[in-house]
Amino acid sequence: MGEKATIYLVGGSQSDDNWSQLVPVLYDIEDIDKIRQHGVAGVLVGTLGGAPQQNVFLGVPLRLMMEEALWLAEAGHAVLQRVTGQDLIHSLEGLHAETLKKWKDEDSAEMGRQLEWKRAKFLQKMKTIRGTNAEAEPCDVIKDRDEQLMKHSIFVETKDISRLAKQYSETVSGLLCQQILAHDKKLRFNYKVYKALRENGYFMSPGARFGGRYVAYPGDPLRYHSHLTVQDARGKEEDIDLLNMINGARLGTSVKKTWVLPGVSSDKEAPDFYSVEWAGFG
Amino acid sequence: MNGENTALCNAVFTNLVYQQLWTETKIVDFGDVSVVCGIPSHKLTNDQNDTETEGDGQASTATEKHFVYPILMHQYKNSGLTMNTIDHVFSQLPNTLKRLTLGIVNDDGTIVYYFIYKGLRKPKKN
Amino acid sequence: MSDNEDTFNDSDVDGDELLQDWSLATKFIGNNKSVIPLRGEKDFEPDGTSIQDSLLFKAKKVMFDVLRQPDRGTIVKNQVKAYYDSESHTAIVKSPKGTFTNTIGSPNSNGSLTLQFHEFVYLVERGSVSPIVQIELEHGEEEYLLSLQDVYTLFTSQDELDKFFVYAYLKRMGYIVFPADWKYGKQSSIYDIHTTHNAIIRGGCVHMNRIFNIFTSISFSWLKSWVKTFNSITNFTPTRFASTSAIFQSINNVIPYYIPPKTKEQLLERKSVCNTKSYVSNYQIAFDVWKPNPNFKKSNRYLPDFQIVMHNKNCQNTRFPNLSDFKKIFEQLDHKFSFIDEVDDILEKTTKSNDTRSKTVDKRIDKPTNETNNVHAAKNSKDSYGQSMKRIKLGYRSFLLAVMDCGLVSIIKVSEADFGSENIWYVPPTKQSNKHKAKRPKNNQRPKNR
Amino acid sequence: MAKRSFGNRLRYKHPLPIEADPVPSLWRNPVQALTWIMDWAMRWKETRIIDVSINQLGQILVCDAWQMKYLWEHGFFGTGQLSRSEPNWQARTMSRLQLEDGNGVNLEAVTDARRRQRLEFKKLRAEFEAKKLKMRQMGIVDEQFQEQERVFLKEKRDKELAFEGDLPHIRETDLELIEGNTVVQLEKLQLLPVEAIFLTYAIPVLRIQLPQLLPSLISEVKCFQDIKRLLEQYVAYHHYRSKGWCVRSGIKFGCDLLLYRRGPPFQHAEYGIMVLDANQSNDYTWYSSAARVVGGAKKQLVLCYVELLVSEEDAVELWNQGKYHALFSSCKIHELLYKRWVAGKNRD
Repeated sequence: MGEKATIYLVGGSQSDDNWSQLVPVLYDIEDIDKIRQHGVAGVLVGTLGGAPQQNVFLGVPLRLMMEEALWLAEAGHAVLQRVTGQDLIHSLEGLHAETLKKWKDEDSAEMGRQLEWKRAKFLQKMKTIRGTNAEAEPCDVIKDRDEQLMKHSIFVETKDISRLAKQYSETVSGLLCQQILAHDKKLRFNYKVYKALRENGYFMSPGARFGGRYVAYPGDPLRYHSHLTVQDARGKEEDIDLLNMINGARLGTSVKKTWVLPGVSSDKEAPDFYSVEWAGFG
Repeated sequence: MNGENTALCNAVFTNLVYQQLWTETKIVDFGDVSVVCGIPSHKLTNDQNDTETEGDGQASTATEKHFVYPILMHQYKNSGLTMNTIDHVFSQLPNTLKRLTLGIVNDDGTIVYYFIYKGLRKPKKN
Repeated sequence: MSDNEDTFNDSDVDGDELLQDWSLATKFIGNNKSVIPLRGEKDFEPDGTSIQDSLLFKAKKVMFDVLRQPDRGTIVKNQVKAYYDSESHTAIVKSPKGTFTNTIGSPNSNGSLTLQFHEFVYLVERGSVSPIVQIELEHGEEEYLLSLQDVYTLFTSQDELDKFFVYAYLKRMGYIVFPADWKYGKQSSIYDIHTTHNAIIRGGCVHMNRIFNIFTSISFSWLKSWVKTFNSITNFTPTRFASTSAIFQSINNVIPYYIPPKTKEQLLERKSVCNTKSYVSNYQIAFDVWKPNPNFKKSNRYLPDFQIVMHNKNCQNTRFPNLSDFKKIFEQLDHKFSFIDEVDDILEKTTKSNDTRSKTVDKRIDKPTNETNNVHAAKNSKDSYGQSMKRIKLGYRSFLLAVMDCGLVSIIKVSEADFGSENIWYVPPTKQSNKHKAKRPKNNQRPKNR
Repeated sequence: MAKRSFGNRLRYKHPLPIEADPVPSLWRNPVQALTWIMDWAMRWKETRIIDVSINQLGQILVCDAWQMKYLWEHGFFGTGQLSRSEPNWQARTMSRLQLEDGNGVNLEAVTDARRRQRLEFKKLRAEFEAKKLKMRQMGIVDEQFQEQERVFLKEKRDKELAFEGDLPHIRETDLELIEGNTVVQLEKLQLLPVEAIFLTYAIPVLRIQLPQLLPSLISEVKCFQDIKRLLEQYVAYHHYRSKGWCVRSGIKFGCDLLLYRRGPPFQHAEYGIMVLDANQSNDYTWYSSAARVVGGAKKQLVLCYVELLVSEEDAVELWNQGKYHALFSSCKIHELLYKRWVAGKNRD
């Protein structure tokens, strides 16, 4: 396990050059844990195998906003890997028979362990049932029928993580990060805002439902309430839609979130923020 | 200060004195920015910062002066308020001031008030 | 579990956090230590105490423990293999079994089942199928079991991912979902010819009625435009009015408004008008959605309950629909319009009203209605007022707009509304007629110009 | 509900500021009947009875006490500049200064007292929080204490609504208001621009004509952009008024207009209207925050699109030529209901 988490950019094809529309995801729970320690929580989007009939608790993959992926890469906490279906198929086709055999052996070894464990459990059970008159039937022999049942009940898992990924992914360099930003002005503006907030200790999550670009938490969202609804970054010379501001600030007051207006200027790296709340009268 | 500005300040002034019942209310010019200053009739906020400095919760903010910057909001045209405008207003006011009150004069006859803080400000805790 | 979804959404309305409370997750996943704060018991901010730190540590542990459980898969006996085919970007289940086959996949003549890519990923995520790729080696074909990561790598665009998220979101809630352009089997259409047939078979009365409707709508709009021209030429506004209704009527015809189709006949008429224009829309219906129903047959589908259109709010090439986008979406719709039943309901309850425009649901025509007419006259005006309100509130054609924000799904129901056709004005009692304290105009009373 | 009292029904009998008078029976009162018809045909009856002034800020004001009352009682037009809606500042101030027996409890005073009480509650909660933090810093988690806190705060919140009749002290400024045993009327009734247009053009009760009113709102019209918003807002306003809705400003709930069945004393508004132009497409957050504010107040959000049926140049031309009727008639209304859809609640 490397120090840096690996973030995969999916949803593209080899011919694509607009990388700002790629989707950053993680599959490895250790990596998810790592980036969480760096203040990036992300959004779980996969069905949870154990409870597939609800939308409240989801599992891997974890989806990030592009801002998060870029920040983690820039801060040196993660590497970005671009992957496409074509590359995957290509590397599958190029697999050596030995590699494949090695993996197959690993799989059957694991299944073997499962079977072993099941056998032991079975024998244990037999012992407790027939413990007293053990001489009637030997309790260390498993009948074919039972053996068959056990084999059928071995669990075949669909693993989260790919064995092949290393072979088909292409590392995205810092230069390409800049290219992603160059493609998308809105993302470029918002990235400045994201970065400033993150470096102020905030955890961000997508905020459209709450009427903003981000909802910002003062620490891990598992433990803390969110504090801010942050609007899309804007030029400081842009008109403020007062009705929209009144809406946001009114809403903010009732749900205890400050409505934050971030302004960016091309000559300054750091954005300026104004926080707005209802005054409590009028 | 132009005529519309004076009229705008007067509208907010009247509203603060006679509807919101503020005291020590007056219109003050800071450079080219005019604001209405005054003291609310009762304590407005008791966010955490207030309670922390107040010790046993005596209403100290009630005597704190508020600076209200008036702005006109029409159903049918833009207000012209930008972040640059807000920068400018802050730059003219005493530089210890962290909070500006925006007095939005609507064309339906009501005036609504919003606080604007420089930078990031966490919400009231309670 | 659905209760969770509900409270979750209610708290969304209350502005509560949108965050998963993993201590509840452990309830139905097995691990039973509730160390994650219950809703509303989160802290305001970090306070630097080690107690808070340890609470956070435990909360994270529960979450990661749940995530680490290897529970995506099946036992050997129940294993269903789905073979991904990169050419067609679909997967084939050679020997389909399991309940999912009722509502997922397109059956082939050889008994196999073709899964569209989103169906494939969804089943893989649930652990219902094992994702396999067949690889050619020198000594023959080998089956390779893909991981979830490999499967996600196969997505070709953000758009496809977004659609998948919405699909999975609805499937997890039990809905039956198929792409709107799914070619398999038969699907009913509200524009099926038999509705017109019916109308014709019903014969004289109904038919006359329809013609009459068209006639009145034409003549009415003609009258309206005539009054408008008259008014604007003469600039005539009376200053004395015999009744409050007359005052309202004098201002009622100034602003034209759109009237959505409200009956099957009107839908058909609209369709024939719109078919002649060729619409190119940026917004296509992505999915047809049916409420959970064990009797659903995918080979012969009744009208869907909902239709979904997608919008990614962060994509630089897309925008939230404007009016003409909305219009084009509405013209594409073909699902169970609940207002048609509502119109039936209303007709059943009320007596025949003066208005003939929107009251052409043929089934009801032969019902005796006249005898009740006078008896309940007073009550009816009140009822019809309530029904006006109900029609406004329910609206007419509608669709669901699924808005994507970096993997989070919000769904909005957008319906056509018609405030213009309902006059709800209040008529004060006059000295002459003090029998009724307050009156409302009769349902859909058409303003008549003097 | 007290809101539907008989008194209100009587007071707000007329939905519009022109009262209808039925045609007298030609049989019994032939002379009166003929006069009525003459009146109708010759438009002799004077309906323009309200004086308005427009100040520097473009505020359209009614100052006469009777006229203010008349407009409020006949369809809820305008807002008192020193009140939340109905112009009742004078009465409120008199009861505040105890110049007459306050007739019952004044609603705005109750709201204020409630707000203050809520602050009190919040302070207590903050004290608990502080105590909890101290205990934590000492490494103590006391379940019992937390339970106590919960019970106490709940009790306190339940009591919150109890009204305390404390009144603010009298200021020097207040003394200047007193004239004999009454208070000078400082309050004016302000009309929304769209209300003023409606009361000039559709229900002619203001003593002003559109060619005077409109230029005082928009001095020079060069392009469609100059009149676009006002035109759209008016067309929407007229549309709902003409169907019988009581239409008021939506600023309180972050939308353009609010629709009441009869008016604020009778029931809460049911619909919040956002007026958009046909080509408008905002960022999704704009719709979602509007829907949340409007929805949070148990109202339904309506997107009211205004489509221009003539070219923008023609519209400007019509405006500048004073052909307002033709201009308004060239705008078409399209309405959409916008509602959050919850997957868990629509399955059966």
